[in-house]
Amino acid sequence: MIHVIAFYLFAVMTVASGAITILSRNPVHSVLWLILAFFNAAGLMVLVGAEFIAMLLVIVYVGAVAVLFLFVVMMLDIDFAELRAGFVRYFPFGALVAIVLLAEMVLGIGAYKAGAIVLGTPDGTAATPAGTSNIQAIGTLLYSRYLFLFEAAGVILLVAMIGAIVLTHRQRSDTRGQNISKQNQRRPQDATFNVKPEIGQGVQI
Amino acid sequence: MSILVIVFLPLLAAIIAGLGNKSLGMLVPKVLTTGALFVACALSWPIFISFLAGTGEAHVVPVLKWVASGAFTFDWALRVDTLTAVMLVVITSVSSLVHLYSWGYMSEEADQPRFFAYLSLFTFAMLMLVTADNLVQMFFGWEGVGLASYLLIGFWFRKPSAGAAAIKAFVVNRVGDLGFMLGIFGTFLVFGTVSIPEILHAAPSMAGSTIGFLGHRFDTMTVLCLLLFVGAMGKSAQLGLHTWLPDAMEGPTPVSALIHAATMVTAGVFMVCRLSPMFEQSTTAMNFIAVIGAATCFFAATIGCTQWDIKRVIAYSTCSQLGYMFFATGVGAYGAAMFHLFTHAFFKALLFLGAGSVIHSMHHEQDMRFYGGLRKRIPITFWTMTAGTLAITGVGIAGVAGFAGFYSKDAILEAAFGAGTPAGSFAFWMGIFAALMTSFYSWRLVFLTFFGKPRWIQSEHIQHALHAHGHDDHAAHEGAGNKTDHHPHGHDHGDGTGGYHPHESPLVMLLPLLVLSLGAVFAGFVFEHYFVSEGEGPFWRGSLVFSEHLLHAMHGVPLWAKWAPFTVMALGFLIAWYGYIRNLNLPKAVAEQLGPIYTFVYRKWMFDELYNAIFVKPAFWLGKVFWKVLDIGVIDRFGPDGAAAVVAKGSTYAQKVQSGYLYSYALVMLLGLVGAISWVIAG
Amino acid sequence: MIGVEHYVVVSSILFVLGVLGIFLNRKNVIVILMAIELILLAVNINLVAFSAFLHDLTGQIFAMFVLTVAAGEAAVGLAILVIYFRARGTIAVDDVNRMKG
Amino acid sequence: MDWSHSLRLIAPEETLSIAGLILLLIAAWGGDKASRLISILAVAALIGATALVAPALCSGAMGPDTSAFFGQIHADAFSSFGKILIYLSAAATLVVAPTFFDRFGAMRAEFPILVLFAALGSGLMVSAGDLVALYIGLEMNSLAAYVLAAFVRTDGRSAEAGLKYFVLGALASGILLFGMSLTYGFSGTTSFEGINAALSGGLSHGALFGVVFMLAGLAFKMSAVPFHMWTPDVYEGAPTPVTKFFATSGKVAAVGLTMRVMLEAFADQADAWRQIIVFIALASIVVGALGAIGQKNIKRLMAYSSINNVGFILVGLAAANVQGASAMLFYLVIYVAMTVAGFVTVLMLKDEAGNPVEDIASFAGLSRTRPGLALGLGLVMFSLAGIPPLFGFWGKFLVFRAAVDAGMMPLAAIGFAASVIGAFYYLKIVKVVYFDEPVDVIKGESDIWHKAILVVTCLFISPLGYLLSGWLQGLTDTAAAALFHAL
Amino acid sequence: MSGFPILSLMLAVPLIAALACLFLQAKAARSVALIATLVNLALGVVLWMNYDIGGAQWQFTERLEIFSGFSWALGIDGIALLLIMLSVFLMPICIGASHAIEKRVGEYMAAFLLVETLMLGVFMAQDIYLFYMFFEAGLIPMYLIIGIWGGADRIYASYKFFLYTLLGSVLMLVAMLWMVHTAGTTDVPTLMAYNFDSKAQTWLWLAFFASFAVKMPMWPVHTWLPAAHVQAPTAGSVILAGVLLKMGGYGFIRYALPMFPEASAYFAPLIWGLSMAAVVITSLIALVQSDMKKLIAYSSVAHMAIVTLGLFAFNVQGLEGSMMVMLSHGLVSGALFLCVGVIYDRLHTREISRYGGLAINMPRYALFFLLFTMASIGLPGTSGFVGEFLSLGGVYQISTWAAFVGTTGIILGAAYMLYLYRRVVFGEQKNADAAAMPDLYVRELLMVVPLALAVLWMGIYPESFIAPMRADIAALDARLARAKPAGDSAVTLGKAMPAQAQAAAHGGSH
Repeated sequence: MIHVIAFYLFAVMTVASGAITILSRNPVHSVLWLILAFFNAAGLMVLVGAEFIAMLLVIVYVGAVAVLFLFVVMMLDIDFAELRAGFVRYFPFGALVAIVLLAEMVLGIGAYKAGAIVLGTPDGTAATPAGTSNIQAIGTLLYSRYLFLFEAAGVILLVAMIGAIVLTHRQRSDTRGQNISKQNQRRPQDATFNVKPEIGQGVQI
Repeated sequence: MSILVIVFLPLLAAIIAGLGNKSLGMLVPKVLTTGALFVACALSWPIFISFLAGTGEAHVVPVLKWVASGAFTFDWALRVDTLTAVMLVVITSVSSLVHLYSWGYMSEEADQPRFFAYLSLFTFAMLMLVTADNLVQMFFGWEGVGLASYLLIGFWFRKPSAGAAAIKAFVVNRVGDLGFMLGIFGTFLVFGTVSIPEILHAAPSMAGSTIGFLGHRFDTMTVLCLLLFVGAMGKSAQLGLHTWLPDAMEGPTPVSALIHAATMVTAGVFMVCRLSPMFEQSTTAMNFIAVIGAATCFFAATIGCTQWDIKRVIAYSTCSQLGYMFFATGVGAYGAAMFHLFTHAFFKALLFLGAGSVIHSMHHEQDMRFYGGLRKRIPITFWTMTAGTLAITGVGIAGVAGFAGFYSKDAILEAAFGAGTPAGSFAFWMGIFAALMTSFYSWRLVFLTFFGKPRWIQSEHIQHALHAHGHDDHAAHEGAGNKTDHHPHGHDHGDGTGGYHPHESPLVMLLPLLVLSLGAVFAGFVFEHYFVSEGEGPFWRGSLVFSEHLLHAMHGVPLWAKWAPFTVMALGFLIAWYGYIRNLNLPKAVAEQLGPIYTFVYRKWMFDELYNAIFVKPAFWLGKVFWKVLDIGVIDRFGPDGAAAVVAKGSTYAQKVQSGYLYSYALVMLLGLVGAISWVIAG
Repeated sequence: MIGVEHYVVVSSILFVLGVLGIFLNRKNVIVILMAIELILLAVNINLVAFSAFLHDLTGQIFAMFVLTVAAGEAAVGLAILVIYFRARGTIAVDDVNRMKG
Repeated sequence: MDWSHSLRLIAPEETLSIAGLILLLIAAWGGDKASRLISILAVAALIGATALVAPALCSGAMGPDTSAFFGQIHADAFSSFGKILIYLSAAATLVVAPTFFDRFGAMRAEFPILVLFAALGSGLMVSAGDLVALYIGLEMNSLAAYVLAAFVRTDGRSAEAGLKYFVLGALASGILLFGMSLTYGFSGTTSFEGINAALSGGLSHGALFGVVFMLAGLAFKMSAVPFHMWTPDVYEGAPTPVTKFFATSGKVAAVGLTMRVMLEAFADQADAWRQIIVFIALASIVVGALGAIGQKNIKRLMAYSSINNVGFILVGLAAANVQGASAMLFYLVIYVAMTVAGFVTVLMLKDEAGNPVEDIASFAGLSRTRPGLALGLGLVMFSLAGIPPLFGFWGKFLVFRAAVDAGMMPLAAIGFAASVIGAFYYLKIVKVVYFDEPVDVIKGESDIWHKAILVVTCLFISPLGYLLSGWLQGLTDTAAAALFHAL
Repeated sequence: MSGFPILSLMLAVPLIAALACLFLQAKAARSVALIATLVNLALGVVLWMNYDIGGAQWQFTERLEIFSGFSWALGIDGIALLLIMLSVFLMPICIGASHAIEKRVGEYMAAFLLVETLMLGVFMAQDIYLFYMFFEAGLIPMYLIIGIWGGADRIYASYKFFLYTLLGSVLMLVAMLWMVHTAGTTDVPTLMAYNFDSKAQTWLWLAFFASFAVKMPMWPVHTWLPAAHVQAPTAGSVILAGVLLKMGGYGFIRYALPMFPEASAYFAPLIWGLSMAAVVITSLIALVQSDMKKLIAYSSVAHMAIVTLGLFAFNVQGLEGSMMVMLSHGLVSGALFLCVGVIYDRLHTREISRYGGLAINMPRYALFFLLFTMASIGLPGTSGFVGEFLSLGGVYQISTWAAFVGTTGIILGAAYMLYLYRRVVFGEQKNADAAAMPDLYVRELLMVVPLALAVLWMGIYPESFIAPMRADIAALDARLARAKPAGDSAVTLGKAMPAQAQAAAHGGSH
């Protein structure tokens, strides 16, 4: 029973905060509602026993992605007063299409009534071994069966990193950075020298 | 193989004269072509005489392979038999004389080589026609003479009317050729060959069979004969397809004499005679021919009575005489038809050449209203033309002697009467009536031209000649040169001559006239025996259908029928005399009395207007409609241009959808997704 | 009892919300990026739910990869947004239409 | 699981990733000054990788021996074929890119590296044997692509292109992922063979949804209608070498991946998705052609042209058999050659100052000022229009032959008829170049490499290409057989 | 000659010359093009001389399996031989007629030489796909010729030409694909003997029809032709009318008829109907044209309708007649376009009303123009007659209606051609500039005289042309025999039945 109540609580909260995310006028609010949606979704995942993914969701999203969003929102220095949350003119049509899509998905997949969904039968190669925890089973799989893809995912992150840097990194000419090695290499004889200026003449530097 | 020379010498001369054109000078082409024709003529008469004598053998001289497509084979070959021989002498004689005549008539023309080349070309084509051994070669000649006719009518091409007349002649002839071609196709279909002897041989076996044509079934031989006859109608200017012939008078007068009187227009008659065994198989076709011939004979004569242009009168006369020939064939009197063809060639050529001589002397004035009293000024022309008139009106006493037309025309009328069929009777009465009118208009022509007082003072041509000496545009306007050796005298001398004194034509022109007069006077008397009388059978020797029975019937016609032609001839003469010598106001009064009928006849039964309204104008109108409305307005508009417009519209839409906005892109994707899902759910 | 259907419904709703977020918003590109995160969340819920009900860990592994990629995607997306803002001085969706047709 | 075997099979990927990492270090060390060196090295790496994959194609590798990492990666002849195309066109991109970026001062050391990783991702896409691998490859390619599209930071159009590509790409990958999740749920597995086996008894509605959603996501990558909307904008906005990269490597990867998914994972369910493919194919042909008419920008026109061409390629997919797959591959080869030639020509079209000229009207009378370039452009256009005897015809011919042999006459007839609409806009370019009076805008000179690539590709698409048809047919047949044999 | 790849050589000569012309200066390009076409003409004569009449059906065959999916298979029969001769004969004349071309001569010559290669390829191809490629590829150079060197409205014309014909032929390709799939071979002779299912024939035939009808062109898909002709340069019109239109007829005779006899018979009434409409409608349209080239273009449509009538007559006469019409029309319409070109070069207008009285200052021109006019209207003794006569005679045996309406073409043809001739050559000299035009130059005579001689040769001794194709036509006729529709004009022997009964009995045939 608790299970059911918890599910509905999380589900409703997820959906609601998701909806507010896209409807909110202020992007900052949107980010915050998005975080809430993620929290609740994590709750849903916990309910089915996927603790690791749930925690990962919270850590990755709340810890990294959402913060990144906030950061950008702040950085871009957008005049929020100007950003009214207007809707496109064919909102009714778009909404209708979306509702049709939803109805088709729910009805079509068979999720409208319990037991209508007949899932496939896995071959068992990735089943949780008896007696191991969720996190341990995932780890085992990840570093054996999915090792190559795991590495490839690393490359993706690398690409994303290169991409983000290459796009946003600017060589600014109006800033002067500190060059420590240059400072350290600097010797007195390079920096000072004696001159004997004659009267009436300037010093050649 | 003199036939080869006869046929191809004119061609050779034509090619040399034509291609050499002016580079050969004036004389060489003339000598070349005329010489060629005289050689051909000289070679033709022996052949004819050999057939007269009964020593000639029908034979075929192969020349060259032509077409062999499956069973459809026909070669170039020259066939000589009695029928051909008759035509050979007619063609070569008249042609050579016309060539000679043209030396004088065309002497002021700058383009003489071209003219003579055309004339010789025509002669070649005509010879090919008459020597044809198969229908296709006949068709070759048929079209060849059409081409030459076109070229000669359009000889004075600067005159718009000449160009128009040339086209008219060609196109109207083509209408007939349509029938001829279909006839040939049908003949091939039925007989599996286009060789004339084979067809004629097989024709009787097809009696009673039927054939499909344009979705219906008809009697085979009727269909074939009628189709072929349509061709003959076109070439021989029979009622309905006659409209080109009067206009063809735009050509130089020698051309009219040669082509539009003596030879080409008789090709239809020749063809019917040549194919007479076929025609004999279809009573319907025969009756049709008889009726058409008779109707033409009558109809053309009526018009001839009203025309003022000297050449047109003769042209309608020709038309009318061709009608005689056709109804003769229609009643089965092929010999008579050929006889009339033969005699007619001489006297009609004579009349035309005589008219040419008149025109020549009258400075290209052709309106008889501006003639008068020429008898004394151009006496030789007068006498020769009188001979021609006597011949055409058929003066003669039965059983004694007569001019050429007397024998042939009487034979035809007797045959028509003797045939005893309704069509024959109709033809007879029409023929009698036409004979009356023939006599009237022929004498009317003579009286208007040669008798009475000179009236040429009002003639523009004469005025021109008197005053416009040295006007450069004159030649261009008239076409034929005008530098005649007349003596301008300035003003009216009070005698209606306006000071203009016509001169007799030069000898080269008079010579042919005299020779032809001989033909007009004696041809009937000399050859009657062979063509239509007892000698007929042996003479033709199967080259056309000879009916002993009809010959008997001809001899057995009642006396009144025998004398009727003579009577009406005399009557016509008297009316003409009264109207144009005695009481000059009568014709006008009669014309006024008749009112619309006169106008109707004078306007040539309105055929030109009718054809203009139902063929020419609609053709141009339809052409415009098909072009502007159908091609551009419908096919292009809904076809390529329409498709292009649809594509352009689609392109605009495609670009409009590509609005640049992210959300519309997303929406399109979503729609695609929903659409695909809906599709799979529904499916 | 809560079956897999419930999760599928939740994820479907989230998915549709995400899609709606993309094409209904016309003022702010950042919200669109968040809508994308919502879609990915929906996918993750689906994967995890299926994984759990199938007793097969592949789904969870998959979800992990999705998370990883989503993080990278967010980074790249925001970076593009930043340079776009620098170049144009706006992030209004309505203004992102210099190229069209 | 034999790790060493697997590692051997992914030697090209290893080469590329290691090369990428090393080059990244060089880039960090040498900065943008080293970009030329890095480009050269990257090209070398790509060519090396090509050399490594070629044997698999030549030997016609297929079957279990080619499957690495538990079937997640198939290093068979098919993937080899795709990778060769991808790597070579990526190398061509790198060859022509520097001169273009130098104009903007935008040549960065990271560019070759990103291209390298994008090519790596593309390679993974065509060799994926598992939904997860598919996703990883796809995203590796996509993330690099987003960045590349926006690579000229100072150009507003480039940024806009990146943004649009990113947003829509993310949406598409979301749709694809949702489809994959459904497929996973209803089949219980993520491996293609497993899915095919699990679904062989028939598709439940849920699995059907999975197919449709995945198809939608894949269609986006291929820029097939109605998921094509990003293409014109991105092609126009992205730097030209990048556009060229998208139109070649990206297209090969997307099509190859789609073939993998459709012909391996859903091979037995062809009847369920064939009609959608037919629709997409025809819609792509028509919309691509319609959209192209009236374009004033050559890159935009090429974008529509690529949409149009994808439609033709998909005709082969609708046949859903070896012959169709072989035809698609053949088409891809020709298409890549035509596209490379086309974009190299576009890159060579520069005004006096050396700035790229993209406005079609500026090409007027090119045939008189630059006959060689005009000839190349003309060849490409007629070839794209599929007019024989240019090689472009043969691609269309093969896919339609496959369709006809599979009994899809109406598809072939409509498709061919629609190709006439396409001919319209290709003709327009020829018209501008050959018929119009010269405006004499194009004056810039190009380096030898551009010319070399242009000459080679033009020779390939010229009728001489048919001389290679026998050899190529053998290769595509092997590759297609490998695809079907992977099961 | 056996073994020597003379056909490939004939394809290669112009192709190589075309490539050379691309890099040559104007003057050199002209000479190269002329030499190349003359060499090809010489090769053509050699080909004709060595063609063994009554020998094997396919001669000079070559086969190289160097492509996948199709092969380089060449070979000719009598029908192809004649059309090849027509092509190689017209090409030097076209090159000569391009004297007025001043701009981009090298490219122009290259385009023309390319056209020669491609059209020869069409007639030589023994592989159905190879045929298609040649057939279709011809569009490219023609598109360029019309578009670059054409008249004022050339863009529209070139597009219309290209897209119209392309649309027609792509459908044919679909049919070819199916045929090859079904028959399992791309070899044309094999396909010609293959019996396709008669139901499939229906749509296959329609697909081929779509292509050939546009190419012919048949009414109502003819509208590209006037546009293309009017805008194309003189030589372009010559080659377009002279040879390219013949590809449609060749297509029917080589593909549609032998491969789909039943369908051909089934659709014959359609062909007759369209042809009849074409004869009447386009002739009437030609009558009202004020543009010389347009007039001749429309007349081409009418003449091609005679070709289709003959082709679908299902007998030897019709087929041979059609071939003769094609050959003759190739010469005559080419010559007529040359004639137009001659005066166009002098006065730069095609308006008929600007001319007049040319017989005065251009008598030689008038002569040749007359000859070709007469040939065009099928005067016996010229080439036009033999073909027209045979094909109409052929079709008469099967449909009197078609023959009747088709034969009206001789009336209408005479009307519009003579009307044209009258307006241009007859009459007064209305314009001083037209009156000042010089007569034919030697260069022009060199082009016109061979055509004139050929026209007369073909009219007087057509055996030279019928003989090579006789056996092939007979073979085709035999192939068609099984499907031959019953003619409506069949003779019923014996005593006449009542007309009504007969009509009822045969009512079904209409």
